[in-house]
Amino acid sequence: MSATATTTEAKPEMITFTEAFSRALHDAMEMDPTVIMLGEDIADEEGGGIFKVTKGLSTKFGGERVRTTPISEQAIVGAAIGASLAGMRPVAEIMLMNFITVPMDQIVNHAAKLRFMSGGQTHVPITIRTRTGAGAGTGGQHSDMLEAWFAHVAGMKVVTPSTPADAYGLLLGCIFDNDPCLFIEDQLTRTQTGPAPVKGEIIKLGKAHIAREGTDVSIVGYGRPIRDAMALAEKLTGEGISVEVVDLRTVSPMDTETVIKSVAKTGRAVVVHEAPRSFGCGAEIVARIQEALYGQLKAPVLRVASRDVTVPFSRVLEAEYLYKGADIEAAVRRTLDTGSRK
Amino acid sequence: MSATATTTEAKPEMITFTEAFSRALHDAMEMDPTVIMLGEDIADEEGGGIFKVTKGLSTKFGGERVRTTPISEQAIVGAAIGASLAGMRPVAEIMLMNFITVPMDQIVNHAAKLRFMSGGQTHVPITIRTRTGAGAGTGGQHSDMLEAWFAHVAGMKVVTPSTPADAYGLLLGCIFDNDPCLFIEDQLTRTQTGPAPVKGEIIKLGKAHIAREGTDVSIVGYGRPIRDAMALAEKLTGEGISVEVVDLRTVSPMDTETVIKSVAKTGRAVVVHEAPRSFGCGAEIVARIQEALYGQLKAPVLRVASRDVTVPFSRVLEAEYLYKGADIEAAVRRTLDTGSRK
Amino acid sequence: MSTPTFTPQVLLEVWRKARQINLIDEKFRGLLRSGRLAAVYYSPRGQEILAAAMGVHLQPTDYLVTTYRGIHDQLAKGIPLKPLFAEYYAKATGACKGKGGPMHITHPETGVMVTTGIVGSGLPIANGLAWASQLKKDGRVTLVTFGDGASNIGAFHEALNMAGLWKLPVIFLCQNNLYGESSKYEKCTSVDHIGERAASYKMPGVTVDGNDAEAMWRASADAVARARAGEGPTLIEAKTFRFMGHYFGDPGAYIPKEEYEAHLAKDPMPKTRAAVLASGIATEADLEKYDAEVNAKIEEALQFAADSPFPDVGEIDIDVYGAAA
Amino acid sequence: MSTPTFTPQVLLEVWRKARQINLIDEKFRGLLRSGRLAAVYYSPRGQEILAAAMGVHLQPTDYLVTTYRGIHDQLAKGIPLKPLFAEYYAKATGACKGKGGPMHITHPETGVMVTTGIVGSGLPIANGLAWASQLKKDGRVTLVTFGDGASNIGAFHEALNMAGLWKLPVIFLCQNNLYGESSKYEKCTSVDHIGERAASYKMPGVTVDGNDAEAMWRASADAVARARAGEGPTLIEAKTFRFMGHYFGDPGAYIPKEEYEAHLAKDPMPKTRAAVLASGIATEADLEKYDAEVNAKIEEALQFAADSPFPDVGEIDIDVYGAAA
Ligand SMILES: Cc1ncc(C[n+]2csc(CCOP(=O)(O)OP(=O)(O)O)c2C)c(N)n1
Ligand SMILES: Cc1ncc(C[n+]2csc(CCOP(=O)(O)OP(=O)(O)O)c2C)c(N)n1
Ligand SMILES: [Mg+2]
Ligand SMILES: [Mg+2]
Repeated sequence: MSATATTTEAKPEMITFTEAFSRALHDAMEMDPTVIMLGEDIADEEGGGIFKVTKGLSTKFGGERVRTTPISEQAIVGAAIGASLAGMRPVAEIMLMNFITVPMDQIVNHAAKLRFMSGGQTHVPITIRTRTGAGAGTGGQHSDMLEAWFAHVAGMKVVTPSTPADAYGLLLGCIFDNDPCLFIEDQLTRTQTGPAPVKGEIIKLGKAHIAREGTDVSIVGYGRPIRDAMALAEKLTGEGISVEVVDLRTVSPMDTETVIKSVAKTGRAVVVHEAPRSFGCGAEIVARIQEALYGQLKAPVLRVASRDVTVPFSRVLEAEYLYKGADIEAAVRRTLDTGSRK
Repeated sequence: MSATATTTEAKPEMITFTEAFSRALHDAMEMDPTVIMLGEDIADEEGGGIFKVTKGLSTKFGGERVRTTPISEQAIVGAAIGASLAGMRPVAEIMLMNFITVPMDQIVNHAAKLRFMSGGQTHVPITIRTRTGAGAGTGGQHSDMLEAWFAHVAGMKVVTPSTPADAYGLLLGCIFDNDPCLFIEDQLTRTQTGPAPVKGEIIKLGKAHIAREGTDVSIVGYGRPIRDAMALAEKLTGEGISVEVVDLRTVSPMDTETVIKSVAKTGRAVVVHEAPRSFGCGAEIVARIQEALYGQLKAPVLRVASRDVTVPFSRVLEAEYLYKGADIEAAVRRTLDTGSRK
Repeated sequence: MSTPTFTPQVLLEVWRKARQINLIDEKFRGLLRSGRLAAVYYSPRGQEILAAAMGVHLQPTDYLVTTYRGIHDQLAKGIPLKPLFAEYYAKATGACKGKGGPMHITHPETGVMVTTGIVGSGLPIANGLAWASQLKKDGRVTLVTFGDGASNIGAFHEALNMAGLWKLPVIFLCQNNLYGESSKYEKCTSVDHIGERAASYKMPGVTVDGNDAEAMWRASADAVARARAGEGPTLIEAKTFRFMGHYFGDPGAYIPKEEYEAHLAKDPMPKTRAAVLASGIATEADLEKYDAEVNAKIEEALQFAADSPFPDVGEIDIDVYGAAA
Repeated sequence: MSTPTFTPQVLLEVWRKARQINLIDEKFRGLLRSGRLAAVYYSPRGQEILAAAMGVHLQPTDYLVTTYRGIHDQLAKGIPLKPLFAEYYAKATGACKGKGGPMHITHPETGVMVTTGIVGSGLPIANGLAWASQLKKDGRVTLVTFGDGASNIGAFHEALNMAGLWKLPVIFLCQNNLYGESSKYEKCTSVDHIGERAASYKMPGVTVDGNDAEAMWRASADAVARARAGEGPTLIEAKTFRFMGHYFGDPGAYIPKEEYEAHLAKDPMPKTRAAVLASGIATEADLEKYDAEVNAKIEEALQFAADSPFPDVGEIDIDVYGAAA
């Protein structure tokens, strides 16, 4: 809340990701009294959350609606599910994504399945906010990107933003969606800024976003790497290379149509995510592209991702673990080379 | 143990999957005193396990080495991890795969990572046996194939057999492997039979198996669908279609080399698994094939898998959910058609 | 707590609920044995009285979270027979359109909110239902039932701790039938009485004879009154026995004969029936008439289930996601 | 249990272990403040005495499982300074070659088997180490330490139940520093004393003043003796306080000033130092000499860490999988 930049008439207001998350939660609570929150340390008595995203909310909306919980992730997600069955829209915070290993049963066997198993009699409109990302030197148990697990579970929606404005709109999108949503906040970019969203503007889930139009190659991904892709696209313009950037926004269910349309146009694709390469979401994107566009591709669809190892502590190794902007660039160039060789 | 067929000199001994699992556990305990077991209901006092796989073991090897546990999956996997750090080779049973959602933290944050995070000072040679599979009418919380989650976790090995002999050899392979292995037993084929393995013959992990040689198309997969693929291959011979069947055996880390070699030869591939299609292991296989063989493929790599929904209870719907042998056949024919059209 | 009176009228009411469960359970086992029903089935035989003695205290608007072995709880809560039976029959007219099945019965109109097949998982969810009631001040009570084995899983602990802290209007009813699948209570549970575990959560905990209609009815009355009054949760351990094995088809060979017979002698059904007759509130003829009435309803519902169509194949893609809000 | 004597010699031994922890902690905080060390750090300030009073009972062959806030436990267990410091410095000479870091210190030679960053996860693993000892009859004891907050997570419950049933040689040491991150004990934990929770597992449970060297030493002696004798596990709750916020950089603004000051008055370090001097076993000069010795070793180890190379980039692919057996 403190990071809001001062605005003048001319410049658009710039806000951080953290501010965007906070505003979305605040506005959701204001818009709808059924929005409630729970998680470790989230109330103001505890400082408003370890990342301060929920700061001010319990003071404004009351400790009944914004509850600090014990360290009990199963109980947290379970309580969110139960409350949602009784008509609430709970937002549960799982402090870091590695801790989501604890309530997997609640999420996968219950939240994701109750609508189907009840034949539509009940549903679970919960949002699970969590945070993660390597690069902060926190090592093997505090950095994992596990979105591929949830993408593989029917009934779940997986969402992650690449700009503060998207952070705001998509978090609202999750909260007001009628299905269980996993909303992933990136740990590394939390203080980065972008233009502020329009208050109350919800981004509906399920649609990919052409973050930048281009004609030579499509970069497809979500979250932090989209920011690298945008920078790269800008850089390559100078060389006359036109890059299209497709931000999935909703990782799953995936908006295949938008992806395929883009790659059908450019004929080339590079898929990127921070999670380790193997069995990651990138594989699914690749599989769908080649299924739909076999014979029309000018190059193999390349993947850029982090290494298939545990996230190391030492910065030297952590940097080696992580996907890099340079990897995206190399992949894009390789893709373009393949194309011209044909 | 009761299902052993009577053998004559001529015919090879035929055994069921259940018998193969049992024999592997028995022989491992006999071969190595550090092999110990734990899980719900597994001792003979409790009838030797709900699926009778561990029947006889506690009586023969003692209740200290084969322990029935409380219903506490976190404690089960944790105890296996701890004992393995102290030099044992524990085999933990998680009765059904949906219950593996409970000990995810122990498996993912600990078993898979301790070797790396300790810089190789410790390692976790545990085997987690679990069982699953749709088609038995047990509904949404007792049928899931979740192998893709574990394949995405560096440090884990994921193994599943397609014949009783493989079941025996691969289970021994897991037990005597020095890393944490998830061994998946199929619920539907448990009473199906195949030639008995040679006692003590371990199948080392990490190598795919050409289950059948062929020249026109490769079917790549693992577990139960391999049995469908073999039947289909046999059937298509009559039409002069030569199908190669590649059984990964170790799903992860995947033996990419063998897969690529096969598809390089046939030029066509159909990938199959029981798990829901989206973000499943099949996507990774497809991605690797197209990365390696772009321009050499005669058709897009097709995937056959189950539907992206919760496993339904009603048999009518459950059958609709499940991948089918006919789907594999259709995909193979489509692949061949594409090829001939080019 | 005021001590309500366990009148013969109440006893009869408990008996009638329990007897309905009992007759349906017998019917289902017969159908399964003859192959006319093919479904996973976890008999509640032995646990009818405790479910009924709790059930009579609940309103239709109260919430229930139960397990695979939950048909007695569902019936005690008032679920109608037709959608229940049709769900067992995997039919389109089933409570869940045949998509959930016996392990996942849901019927919000009668407060049957969740039936789970995962041991212990209902408890955290029950807290959430109770939390919603607390926020809305709607006076509802949430009942969650589970087995003795479930008291050893982490979700139990997390849920009771949270409920104790938040003073949620929830009742944790542990139905201690002395076995979890084929494992004996003592082999898995490191406490003499699960009711004692309440002390870890600053929560009242009681251990009652679940086969004793009056004791169970009193314990339930207290817990419901406490929850309703906003005084927080209660853990009730109801001691009972599971007569029919873990699942239908389990011969239960791991239960020693003498043990089984000792429990048979304490079977709550004949005992309670005798108590009803002794109280003078009903005659043999009255009870037989009731049985006949229930049996008629059962037959009617079975016919409905049998006659109903299977779900349309197109149902596979429905209820995976909802429409956006 | 026989009651061993808490001699001045023992008191001095405890002091020395605690003081080493204390000096290293102070040094690290200085380095972090000045930016010469950049690492996640969870200060054990306030918890030195309890760790030391337990540590003196343990053999190098005994096992320790601890947490991110575990440097005091590791030092009390006898981990050497060089590989420990080098790991904080992310160097190739670190205990874990720089791959694990502060939250994942491992040093099997001194029995430091697991350091976990996941709340409560150490307890199930400790059971396994203890189970192995029980099977091998090697007489080892496993100590697992965790916070008050951790006592509310499911893994705690599952682990204590299993340990109670199997009579494992394990000690569950809950270091109740009254906060879990920024959350107060009472807001998260529904029992007055975590030691009471042992009753749920037929396990002895004690609550002691962790700031009292003698009380802590006695409780530890009993628990170690019990485990060593094969009599099973113990839950010890050691009441203490966390003076330095949750992580280095946490200003701890959520702790009321009066509360903080009340605890400062009970700071175990000055209190124990005074007791050592009062006992006559050592003089001011002796203690200062010890400090100087420790500080010299600290400097030496820091120099070692600073001079050591970072891991080779090729390490990224090593230790992911081992060679097949
Ligand atoms: C997390 C989990 N682990 C294991 C199982 C398999 N399982 C189903 S019922 C059961 C026994 C449960 O015993 P109890 O809680 O006493 O309930 P009861 O069946 O006796 O009513 C087990 C182990 C499961 N469903 N979920
Ligand atoms: C499962 C899990 N949930 C949440 C966290 C985040 N977290 C790290 S330390 C901590 C507080 C732990 O409190 P306590 O157990 O009292 O230990 P202390 O830090 O006071 O020593 C939390 C919530 C975590 N690491 N693991
Ligand atoms: Mg039971
Ligand atoms: Mg604490």
